[in-house]
Amino acid sequence: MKMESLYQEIILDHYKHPHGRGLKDPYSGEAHHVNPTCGDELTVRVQLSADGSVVEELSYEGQGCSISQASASVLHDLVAGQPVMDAMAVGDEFQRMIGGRGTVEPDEEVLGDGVAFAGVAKYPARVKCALLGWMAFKDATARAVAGADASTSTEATR
Amino acid sequence: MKMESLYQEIILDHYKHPHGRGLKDPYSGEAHHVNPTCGDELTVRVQLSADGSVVEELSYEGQGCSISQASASVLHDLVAGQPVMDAMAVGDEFQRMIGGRGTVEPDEEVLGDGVAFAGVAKYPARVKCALLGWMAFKDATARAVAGADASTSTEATR
Amino acid sequence: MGAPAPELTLDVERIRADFPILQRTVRDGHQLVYLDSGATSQKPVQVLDAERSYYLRHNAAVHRGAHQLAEEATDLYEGARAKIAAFIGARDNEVVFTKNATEGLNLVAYSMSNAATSGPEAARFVVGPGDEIVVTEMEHHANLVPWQQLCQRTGATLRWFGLTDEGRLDLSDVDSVITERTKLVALVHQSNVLGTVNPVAEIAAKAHKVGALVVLDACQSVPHMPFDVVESGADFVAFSGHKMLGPTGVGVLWGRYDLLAAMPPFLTGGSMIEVVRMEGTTFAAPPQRFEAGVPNIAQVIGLGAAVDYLTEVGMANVAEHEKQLTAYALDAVESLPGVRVIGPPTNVARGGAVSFVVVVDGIHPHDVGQVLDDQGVEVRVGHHCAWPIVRRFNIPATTRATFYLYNSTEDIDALVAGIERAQRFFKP
Amino acid sequence: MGAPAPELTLDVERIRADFPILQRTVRDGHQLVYLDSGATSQKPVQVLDAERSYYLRHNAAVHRGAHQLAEEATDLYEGARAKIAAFIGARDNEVVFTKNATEGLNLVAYSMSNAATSGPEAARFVVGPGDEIVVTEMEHHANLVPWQQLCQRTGATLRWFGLTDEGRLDLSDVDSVITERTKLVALVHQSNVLGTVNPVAEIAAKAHKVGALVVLDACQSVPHMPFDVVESGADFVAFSGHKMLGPTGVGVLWGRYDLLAAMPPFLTGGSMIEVVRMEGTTFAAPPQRFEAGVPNIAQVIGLGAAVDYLTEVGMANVAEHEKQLTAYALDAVESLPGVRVIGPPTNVARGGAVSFVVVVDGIHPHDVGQVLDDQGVEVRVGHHCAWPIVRRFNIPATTRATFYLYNSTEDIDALVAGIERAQRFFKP
Ligand SMILES: Cc1ncc(COP(=O)(O)O)c(C=O)c1O
Ligand SMILES: Cc1ncc(COP(=O)(O)O)c(C=O)c1O
Repeated sequence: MKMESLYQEIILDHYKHPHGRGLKDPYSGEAHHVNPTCGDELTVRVQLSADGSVVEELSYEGQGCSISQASASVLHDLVAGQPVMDAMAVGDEFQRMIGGRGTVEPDEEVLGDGVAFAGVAKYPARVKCALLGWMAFKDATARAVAGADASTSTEATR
Repeated sequence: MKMESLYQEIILDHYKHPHGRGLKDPYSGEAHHVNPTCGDELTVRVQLSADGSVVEELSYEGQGCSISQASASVLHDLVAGQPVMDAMAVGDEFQRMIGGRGTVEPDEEVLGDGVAFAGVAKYPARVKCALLGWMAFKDATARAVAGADASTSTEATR
Repeated sequence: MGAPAPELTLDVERIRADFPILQRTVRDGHQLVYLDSGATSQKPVQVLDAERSYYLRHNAAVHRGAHQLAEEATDLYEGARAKIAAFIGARDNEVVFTKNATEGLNLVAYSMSNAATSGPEAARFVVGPGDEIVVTEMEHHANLVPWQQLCQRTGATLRWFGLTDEGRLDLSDVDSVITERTKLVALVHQSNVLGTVNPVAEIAAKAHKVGALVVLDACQSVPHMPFDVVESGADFVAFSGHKMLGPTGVGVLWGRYDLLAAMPPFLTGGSMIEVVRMEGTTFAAPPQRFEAGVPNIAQVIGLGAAVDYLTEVGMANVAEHEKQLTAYALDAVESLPGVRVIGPPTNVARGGAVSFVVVVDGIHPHDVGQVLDDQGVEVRVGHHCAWPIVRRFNIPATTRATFYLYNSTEDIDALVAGIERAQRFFKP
Repeated sequence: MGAPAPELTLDVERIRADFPILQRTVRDGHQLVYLDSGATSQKPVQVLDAERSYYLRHNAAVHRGAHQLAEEATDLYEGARAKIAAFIGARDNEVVFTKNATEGLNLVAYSMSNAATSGPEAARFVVGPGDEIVVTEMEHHANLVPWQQLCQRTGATLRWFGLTDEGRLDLSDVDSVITERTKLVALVHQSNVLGTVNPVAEIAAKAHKVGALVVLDACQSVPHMPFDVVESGADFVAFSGHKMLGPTGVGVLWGRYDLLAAMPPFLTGGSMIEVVRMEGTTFAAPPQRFEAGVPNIAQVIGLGAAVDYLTEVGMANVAEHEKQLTAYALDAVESLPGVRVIGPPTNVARGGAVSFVVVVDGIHPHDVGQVLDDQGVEVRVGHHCAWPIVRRFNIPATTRATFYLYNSTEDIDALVAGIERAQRFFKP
């Protein structure tokens, strides 16, 4: 049954019991991303360490389907407390798996619970859902690093 | 052979030896018509009687294919010197024949040499050629009747 | 469960035989249940054959060549225009072919901003600061964003009618929305999300009283009910071929001839000109003025065949059939515990779009759609290109089923079973 | 008569087998000789099959649905984009689908006038009084009238390059035509009337030196020769699918990504938005930003199949084949007494459009075309949507033969025999 390969138990768990939900202060970067096709939206905040090298805190708030919300919850688990470089690497690996049309063997070492999303790769219409939080995270971090004005700005996940 | 049904001897005669060609003065109405598809153009002048009831003179000048030029020559023969009402009736009958897709039996009494154009009706792309002079004539007459300013105005035959 | 399945007006089995795609399976062998005709309809083989036979026998550029193929192609193209005009009660020269309804609506909006730099005959189309354009909160983006943009280009102001909780237009403030400042009222005939059928004639009368033009988005009505442009009360009507059994890549803009004749061109190029000089150009009469370039010939011919097909079935029968399906579906979906229909709950002034959300235990519409898809039931999820509607109802999105002449009550049974499955699957 | 028939690069018989229309007869049993591919090309069955199989198996609205059909349709649509991008050396996200080349050229012209009321990122597209747009006297109306209209909307001035007696661009005054005032240069790659191939890279370099944008009308080059957008030197390139074995109703606008990304939208509506509120809308990234509404899905997929077909034959082979035919035709037509070729008499920097007039005993081009048609030889007559060219050469019109991969030297023999017949028929 294909559907179960998409909606892994882990995903449903994160969806029903999300980790890190609720925007936190203070934060050094924020990004608000929208999936223009379905209207799902997510705001992600990061608080980097003073030297900008570590994601001390990651919080989010938004609305969307199980995939986008569970993915944000897993994002929180994988990224909060990690060095920025490592967090970005996880993001890249996640993106590689999700965009791979089911042909990419994910690195479980790197992705942890994230591998549960491997099934999404076979549903092209859901790829953007799974990536929503991750793209917002990258954006928020880029803003924090650039020391940019951390105000909310709407930008679609492309 | 179909082509000969289009290019009747009478048409070729009028084409090679046009009647009434060359713009004349004075005139009470003028119209310049263009066939936007192929660029053929024709200026027609009419001089109506003082009471506006008779086409005393019809002259024209232009460039175009054998059909459009021969048709203008036949127009001259059928219309010059005729009462406006009769001339309009001839025009209507000509238009009915040309637009009839070859299904209309033309009235030879009314059309004279004009019946030679019956074959054009089967070539939809040439219908506008055959009508070019006639539409310009109608326009020029309308302007003369309206006492409108007789200046040249470009208008396509539709 | 809902009421027993009604006796249907149409012989669905016979119709389905003309739509081979409906025989296919999806997702590991599930029979396809296509409930997304509001997005795009399927096409009968008659339409595909009309296109193919044009290409195999008559393909040539229309209105340009004098050779036999060009004559034949032009006859087929203009013949299709005549059919489509007759289908909507219009005169041939009032029917302009576009690539989709979106282009038709943009055409009017751009012609209006072009009017400012055109001759005096276009004066009545000019809008600027102080003028108002009126739309509604239930518009598809195609009938909203072009007017937002027209306002941005010209300095005019956009105003709109809100919606009632039942998903109808809130016309309580009609006399303060449509005023002497109103230059144009653009509205949808039947909402693609709510199913609501709007009182177009009534609103058009108000608009005309203040001298405003009326643009009707008939994307969801022309395919589904008998429609007459004159009776509609509108000045312009836009719709898409692909939603009414026709090919992709073709739409129709109808306009009152006197308005089209006074309107400046939009797209410019070949075939829409009268005389061209380097110094300046004059333009052909409508409809040619608005059909620049080699047109979508095969698609127009295909749409002509679609109109033949619909005429054969009978638009009154199509409407009746959909009414029966909608009644059945509304009843069944509303009776599901925890499911809420977004849009009129009664089957009055309402067409075959049933949007819903699962409110109890809040399953996201995307997830509901995924479970349905897993069973072969193809519905649409999201904001359906009418984002302001979901904002209005304070929901993230909806799951939407839409019906057409090839749908049966079994399709709706499959939908209902799928929703129940989703509820079981996502039970907390 | 001209030279002996050359050995051709392509196996015409094999190719013709893919184009069933070429087997038909016209005008009382004459074998069709199709010499009007410059207006529109014929389509191989491979293209028709690709469209049909889309409709029979996968038809759904792209980029909107989450169900399996929508996924498949989107994959096919975006897969075609990737093929077409590869065919012209472009990145996928630089390829925008339009309904024809005309729309693509209008898109750029309207985006430029929209720039005046858009944000600061669009500033480089703004034109107004004092600015100049440069075109040439050999433009198709599709690459002339949109710029005349842009000037009318904005107050900019239109300037142009004239033509030499041989039908080449007169570039003697290039430095007074392209100046610091120039904001955009729009020109045709290969003239559809004269056959002239213009030195695009050279002109583009001049234009870029003064900071102007370069728009290339590649309608008659992309179908007929190897083409690479980057090598072309242009910033925007427009062409039509129907002239390159593809369906009607589809065209392509290529643009440099950084330019597309900064450019305001043109048509607005569904699928091109980012976030929509009643108060205002933000827009998606290119290419989606420029593809409003349900697109011409089947036609794009058909164009993808056309590109596959051309790639299989090889564009270098197509070009070589047409060069051979053109040499043969030029030679034969020029050697007819009383016939004058309009356009370069030599086969250098020149493509397969042979326009001519019968000057001795002045047979009108329309009549020549009619006699040819009577023999089954389908050519085009008139101004070919490039009216300024015939004005420039002081002729009423031309008769034009154009060639493609399915044409043979026998087709040209039939053309020549037909011209001789016309001369006999109209002898005074
Ligand atoms: C050189 C040239 N430019 C532009 C066009 C316009 O193409 P379309 O009518 O397909 O938009 C054509 C063909 O008609 C052409 O030959
Ligand atoms: C109500 C309504 N208006 C406009 C449109 C736009 O139609 P298209 O995308 O074919 O231009 C649609 C469908 O997408 C619609 O349902």
